[in-house]
Amino acid sequence: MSNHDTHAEEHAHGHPVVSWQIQLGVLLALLFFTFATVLFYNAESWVEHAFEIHLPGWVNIVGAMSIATVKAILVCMFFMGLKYDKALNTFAMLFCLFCVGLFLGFSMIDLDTRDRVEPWRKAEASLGGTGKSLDSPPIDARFDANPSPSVSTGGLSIVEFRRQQKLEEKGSEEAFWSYYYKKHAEHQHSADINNYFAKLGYDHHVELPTANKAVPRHGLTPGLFAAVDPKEAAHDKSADDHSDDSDH
Amino acid sequence: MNIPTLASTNASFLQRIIFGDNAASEAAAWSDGLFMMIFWFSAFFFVLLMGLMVYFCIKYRRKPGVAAEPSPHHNLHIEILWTVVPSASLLVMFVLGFKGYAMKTVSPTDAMELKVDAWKWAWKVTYPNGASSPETKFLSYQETDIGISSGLEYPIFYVPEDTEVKLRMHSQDVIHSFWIPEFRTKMDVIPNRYTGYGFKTPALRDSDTVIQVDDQGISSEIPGRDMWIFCAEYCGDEHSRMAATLRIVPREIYDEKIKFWGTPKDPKVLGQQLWKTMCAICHSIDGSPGTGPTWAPMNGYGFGNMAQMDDGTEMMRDDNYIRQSILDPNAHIVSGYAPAMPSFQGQLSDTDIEGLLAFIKSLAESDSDEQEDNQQADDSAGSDG
Amino acid sequence: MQTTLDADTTPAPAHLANHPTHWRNRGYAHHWKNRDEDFEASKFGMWLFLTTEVLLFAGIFCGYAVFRMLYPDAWSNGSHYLDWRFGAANTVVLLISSWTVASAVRCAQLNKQKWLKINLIITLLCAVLFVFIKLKFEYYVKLGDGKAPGTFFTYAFAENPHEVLWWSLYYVGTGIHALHVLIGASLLGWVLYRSWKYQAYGPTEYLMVENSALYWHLVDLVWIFLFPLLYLIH
Amino acid sequence: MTTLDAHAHHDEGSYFSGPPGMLSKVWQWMSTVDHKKIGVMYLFAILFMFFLGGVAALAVRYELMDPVRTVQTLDMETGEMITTTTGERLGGLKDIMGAKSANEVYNRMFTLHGAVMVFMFIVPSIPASLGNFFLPIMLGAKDVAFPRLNLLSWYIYVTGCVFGVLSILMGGVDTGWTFYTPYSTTTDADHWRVVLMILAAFILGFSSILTGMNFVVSVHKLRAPGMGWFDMPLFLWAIYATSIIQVLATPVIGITLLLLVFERTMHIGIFDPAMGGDPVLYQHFFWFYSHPVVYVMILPAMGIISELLAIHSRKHIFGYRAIAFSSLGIAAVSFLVWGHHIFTAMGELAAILFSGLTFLVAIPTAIKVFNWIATLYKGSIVLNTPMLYALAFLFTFSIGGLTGLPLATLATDLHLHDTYYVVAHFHYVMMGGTVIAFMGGIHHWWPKMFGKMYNEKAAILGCIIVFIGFNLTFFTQFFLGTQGMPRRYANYVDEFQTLHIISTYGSWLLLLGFLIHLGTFIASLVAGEKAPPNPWGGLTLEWETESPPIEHNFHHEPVLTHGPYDFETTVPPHWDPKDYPLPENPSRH
Repeated sequence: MSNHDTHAEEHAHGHPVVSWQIQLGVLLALLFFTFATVLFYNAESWVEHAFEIHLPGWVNIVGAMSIATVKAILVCMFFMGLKYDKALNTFAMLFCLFCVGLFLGFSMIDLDTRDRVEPWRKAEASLGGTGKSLDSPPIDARFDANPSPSVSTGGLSIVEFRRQQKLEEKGSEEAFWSYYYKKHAEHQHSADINNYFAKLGYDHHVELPTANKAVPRHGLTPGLFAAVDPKEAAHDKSADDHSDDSDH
Repeated sequence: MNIPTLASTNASFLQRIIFGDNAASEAAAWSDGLFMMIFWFSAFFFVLLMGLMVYFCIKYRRKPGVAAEPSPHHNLHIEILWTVVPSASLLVMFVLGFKGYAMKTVSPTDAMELKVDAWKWAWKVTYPNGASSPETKFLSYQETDIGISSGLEYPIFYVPEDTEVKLRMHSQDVIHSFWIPEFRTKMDVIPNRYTGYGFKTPALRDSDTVIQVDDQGISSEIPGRDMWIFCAEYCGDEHSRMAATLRIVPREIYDEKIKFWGTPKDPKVLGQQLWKTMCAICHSIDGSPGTGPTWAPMNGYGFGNMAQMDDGTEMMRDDNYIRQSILDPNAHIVSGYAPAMPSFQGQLSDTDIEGLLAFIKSLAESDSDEQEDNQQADDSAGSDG
Repeated sequence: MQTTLDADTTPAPAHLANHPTHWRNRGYAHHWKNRDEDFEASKFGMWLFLTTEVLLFAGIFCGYAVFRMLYPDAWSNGSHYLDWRFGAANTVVLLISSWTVASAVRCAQLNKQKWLKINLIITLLCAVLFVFIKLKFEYYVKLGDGKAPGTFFTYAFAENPHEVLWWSLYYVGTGIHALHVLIGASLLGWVLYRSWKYQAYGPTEYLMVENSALYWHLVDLVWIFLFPLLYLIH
Repeated sequence: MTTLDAHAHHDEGSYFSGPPGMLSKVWQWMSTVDHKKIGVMYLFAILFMFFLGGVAALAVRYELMDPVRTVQTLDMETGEMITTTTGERLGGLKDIMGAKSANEVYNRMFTLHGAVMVFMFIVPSIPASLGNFFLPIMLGAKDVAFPRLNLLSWYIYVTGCVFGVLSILMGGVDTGWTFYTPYSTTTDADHWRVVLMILAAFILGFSSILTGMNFVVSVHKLRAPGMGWFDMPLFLWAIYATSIIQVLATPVIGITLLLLVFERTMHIGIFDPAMGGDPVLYQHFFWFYSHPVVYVMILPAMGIISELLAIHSRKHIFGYRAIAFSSLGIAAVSFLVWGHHIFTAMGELAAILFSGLTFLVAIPTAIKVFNWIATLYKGSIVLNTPMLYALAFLFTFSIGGLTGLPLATLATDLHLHDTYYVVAHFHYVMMGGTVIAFMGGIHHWWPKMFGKMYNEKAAILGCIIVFIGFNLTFFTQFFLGTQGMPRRYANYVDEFQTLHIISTYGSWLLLLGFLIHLGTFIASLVAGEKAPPNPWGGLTLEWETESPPIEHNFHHEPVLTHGPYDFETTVPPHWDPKDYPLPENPSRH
């Protein structure tokens, strides 16, 4: 059979057989694109750090997603055999993707355009909802020996609530942050700690490994098409927070 | 009132049957007119189709030995006709609907903005000067063959006549929907963001009068017009009683009212008013059971008594306990009750809370007359709580 | 009614005429005209099933997209809590397994019984490796930090109140994906078992291999998108 | 008819002649992969669920006879009303259901009605019972594409129903069948029954997906020789379009309900405003499934009506292709319009977009109705039970469809949304459409399915009573809605009482009508006259086999020699059921 393998395709029992060269080639292409997307991600972060050139937000998204799409098309066409298969199967998949597009598109249109008539309709009024505190009384003991966690956050968001808990546990903010430093220096992935210290009025300047920490940057909606300086962004953010508070 | 083309001042007989002829604003009259237009369009096609159907059924009923006459299996022209004509009419409906939607959702920039708060199961309207209405109204229909529960009073929200009003709404817990049928519009009230709409209140006619009961319980007739406010989005047990009254009054009366509500008053009276408008739907003061524990001082309820908590502990119902229960209600739940109460942090000022405290305390000190009244409800309160 | 399994009497295709038939013909159910119809129909059915899987994950993707749009800062922070190296490693693992499983189909088509089994075994090892990396280097560490979904969240150093949503979507998304990895691996395990025990698959009988492989590729496809969304986009 | 003798089945009995012995019969049914047996099992299970949902509906209607008096105040022992809503002496239902307040019992009742009717009755109703039974036969196949998957789908359905019924037995849920967050994630937080009900819907979704897949593949791959796409009966086109929706929309409700379960059990926060989630996003997720699923409910009904009108007026359907393509058109458009359920909660731009798109659905629907009426023209119409149901469908469905127009129009929807107008509208479509077509379909195919005729006069009586009862019940509700009565209200304002009372009387009439039908069905099964193979003179393939069909459906593999609606060229004027089989028509093109 080996002499047949040199053909791009051959047929077994009427069904196409993809040759091993094509399969291996596709695998190599997929690995290459994986490398490329990671490289793209790191290069982008590096450019920002090294040269302080702030790329607009869409570069990152479009880069990553278009490479992923190419990879997906490769898998569908060759590994899944859509290229050699009945057109009906491809059509089913494409129509399904069309529905996915509708689903995402329309949902996002709604959530993104609530402020078109009155700007305040967009505003997040409060972390309200289930009574502000995330209370969940224990599940009926008859049916569950391990009741789900019950948290009373006293009107705080759970993120803030956990911070308060830890602060209480550690006793002081100093201890809290040094615990943070110790923990995250070990794990090598961290948030921008200096920002915190600055916010809290401390003058610590800790150099953390930045391997897994890119600059905070504005995302899809605000400033998707604008390059945002992280320092300014941090500044804007705190200003935003402030205005939100006063709004309520 | 400037009437747009679609609406008519004299609603037709049919329109009166369908809507009750009570459209209170231009936009409402306009949307009624649009509805009637769609109605006549639908009625035309419905009668046409049903008429043909009945006619065919009679004319072409099966006769023994007679086969169906051959006729075309399709006819492109007629099929195109009955695709295009309805489609074009639909386009008209869409455009007019869009226009009416804009009339109902967009209000002028100088409109009076009212803040609406909703929670299970009450409404609260805050006026531009920060005051809110303490007045309530008995609903006669609730008095029928049941004993009148103290929880069946509904707040009255006053708005001046002939004014553009803009609502800015927010919910404390689940989704509600603020519906004033007479303005023909509603909008959901959502916990995580503001929603809203606008309407223009009608000018009062001479025949519009309402009965007003003042602080001393003396009723008098004032010019005004009452409208229902309903919660239209299902929100739980008392969903069907989450109603209120919108009262349109002359500008002078409105100004006087909100100025009066804005001035400080005796904490006990303030507390009582707050209870009526905000708390009464769940907490009774006569011992009858409700969604929340009664405030009446009996059977271990009320101020100064020990409360049995669902985690097994006991707590004294003192000032601190009540304050915490208002601001962080789910920190401690009284045994036998669901954690249904939303937090009133930001809803009630310190003055308000002091007022409520004073009112709750006053219940415990109330005289023996009331105690007697409460005796009857004792058994029930015990069994349910 | 019994599903009658009629013995296949069609002669072997010309290019396989000299092949010793090692594999066993499953036959086809009585309502099909012939084996090809059965095969085509089953494969079409599988594709329809894959569309339902895509739409299932669409819920996760929609949640991701919407909340990324609403809370870009939280999402930016969230992606930086994840180490792209683990994500990339898992991507490579899944891509290789996708390749081996595609080869497995090819081996079945060409009656290479030994390589069919080897390919399947490599695929299963990759599945195990994927889940191992996921649990050991990601879930275990993250949960240890308190970066858990919902009320289990106890991480004290979050910057943004909405980061908890990121973690919820992360766990739901990767969790459901991991569940699919396990389901796919079980299917392939079943194929391997039947192949090992009965030599059940060959050029005229590889539907089960093909459909399990399609499922496995879908698992791969979902990860191809989850990887950049969770690890790379910030 | 020509024959291919490759797989002839001459000596077979009907599909339900099983082995002797009760146990082995039961086992044969439980383990069957025969689409007919599965279809019949579905039919009875679905009718049972209809009964269950109907009981809840009657309770809801009974409750609404009085502005304040409540069902739960009915003393279960003495049968007397305990007239108080304040709760101290509430016996009966409230205690049995463990409800915490009087109105909660009502809330649980309408949730029960909605959840059972939607998830367990109407979504599977026509496709799973009549579809399962007749799709392969109409295609000329021996079975559906994947018979074992079909059985699996039936057992998944049963599992889902068991979950749902368990939840009801544990007291029921008060979330509303739509499970809107954050109410559904917080109500009865200490009980598993809400999770159980959500899981029931989740599981039933899988059953729906598998059935849909099976049908799509069957239609593609199992058509009889000579049957092109446009030789298929329109019922199959409708089922095909339905199945596409089932396959593509149902997974989204799967993930939505799964997220809801996570939300309830560990507050993952995606739909919870307290965590920054968005409750309206839940509504998007939910309606992305639940709007297309409205067409899962109505499309098969439309398919049945196309069959009934053509056969019982012995007339070629008018505009075959227009009807077939409008089915596909409805299926495609159904994915574009879900937002009209959320007009009062969504942004203005999205509302306008969805309003415009919603009108698109009206076009293919209108085309269908026009074509049906045109089919009657110059027909030979007989007013038997199936035909009366078909005509009733045209009446009620037209009202249902036309009253949808003000709901798609933004300005009027703001008033009508979440009122009794909406309730009336969708009951006119769901019940006046689907249930009435389902009843018509059952009567039409009853002789084929069970080989017995039913009492025509009793059935016509039942049909008329159902029709009057239905209109009495729901037409009044349009006025309730426009005048200001919100949905899901246990108590209401006095002025609505008259209309509510009329509506409740109508519901009793409905009950009477359905009881008459139940009686005729039982009488038919017990002592019905033997049905001829082709009692109506139908030309689709199911009428070319025995009544009831043999185990392998056909003695010989059928080959199509005439179209499904070629009555004019195929059926002689003096044709009588006894003349079966229909004489061959040599002049066929």
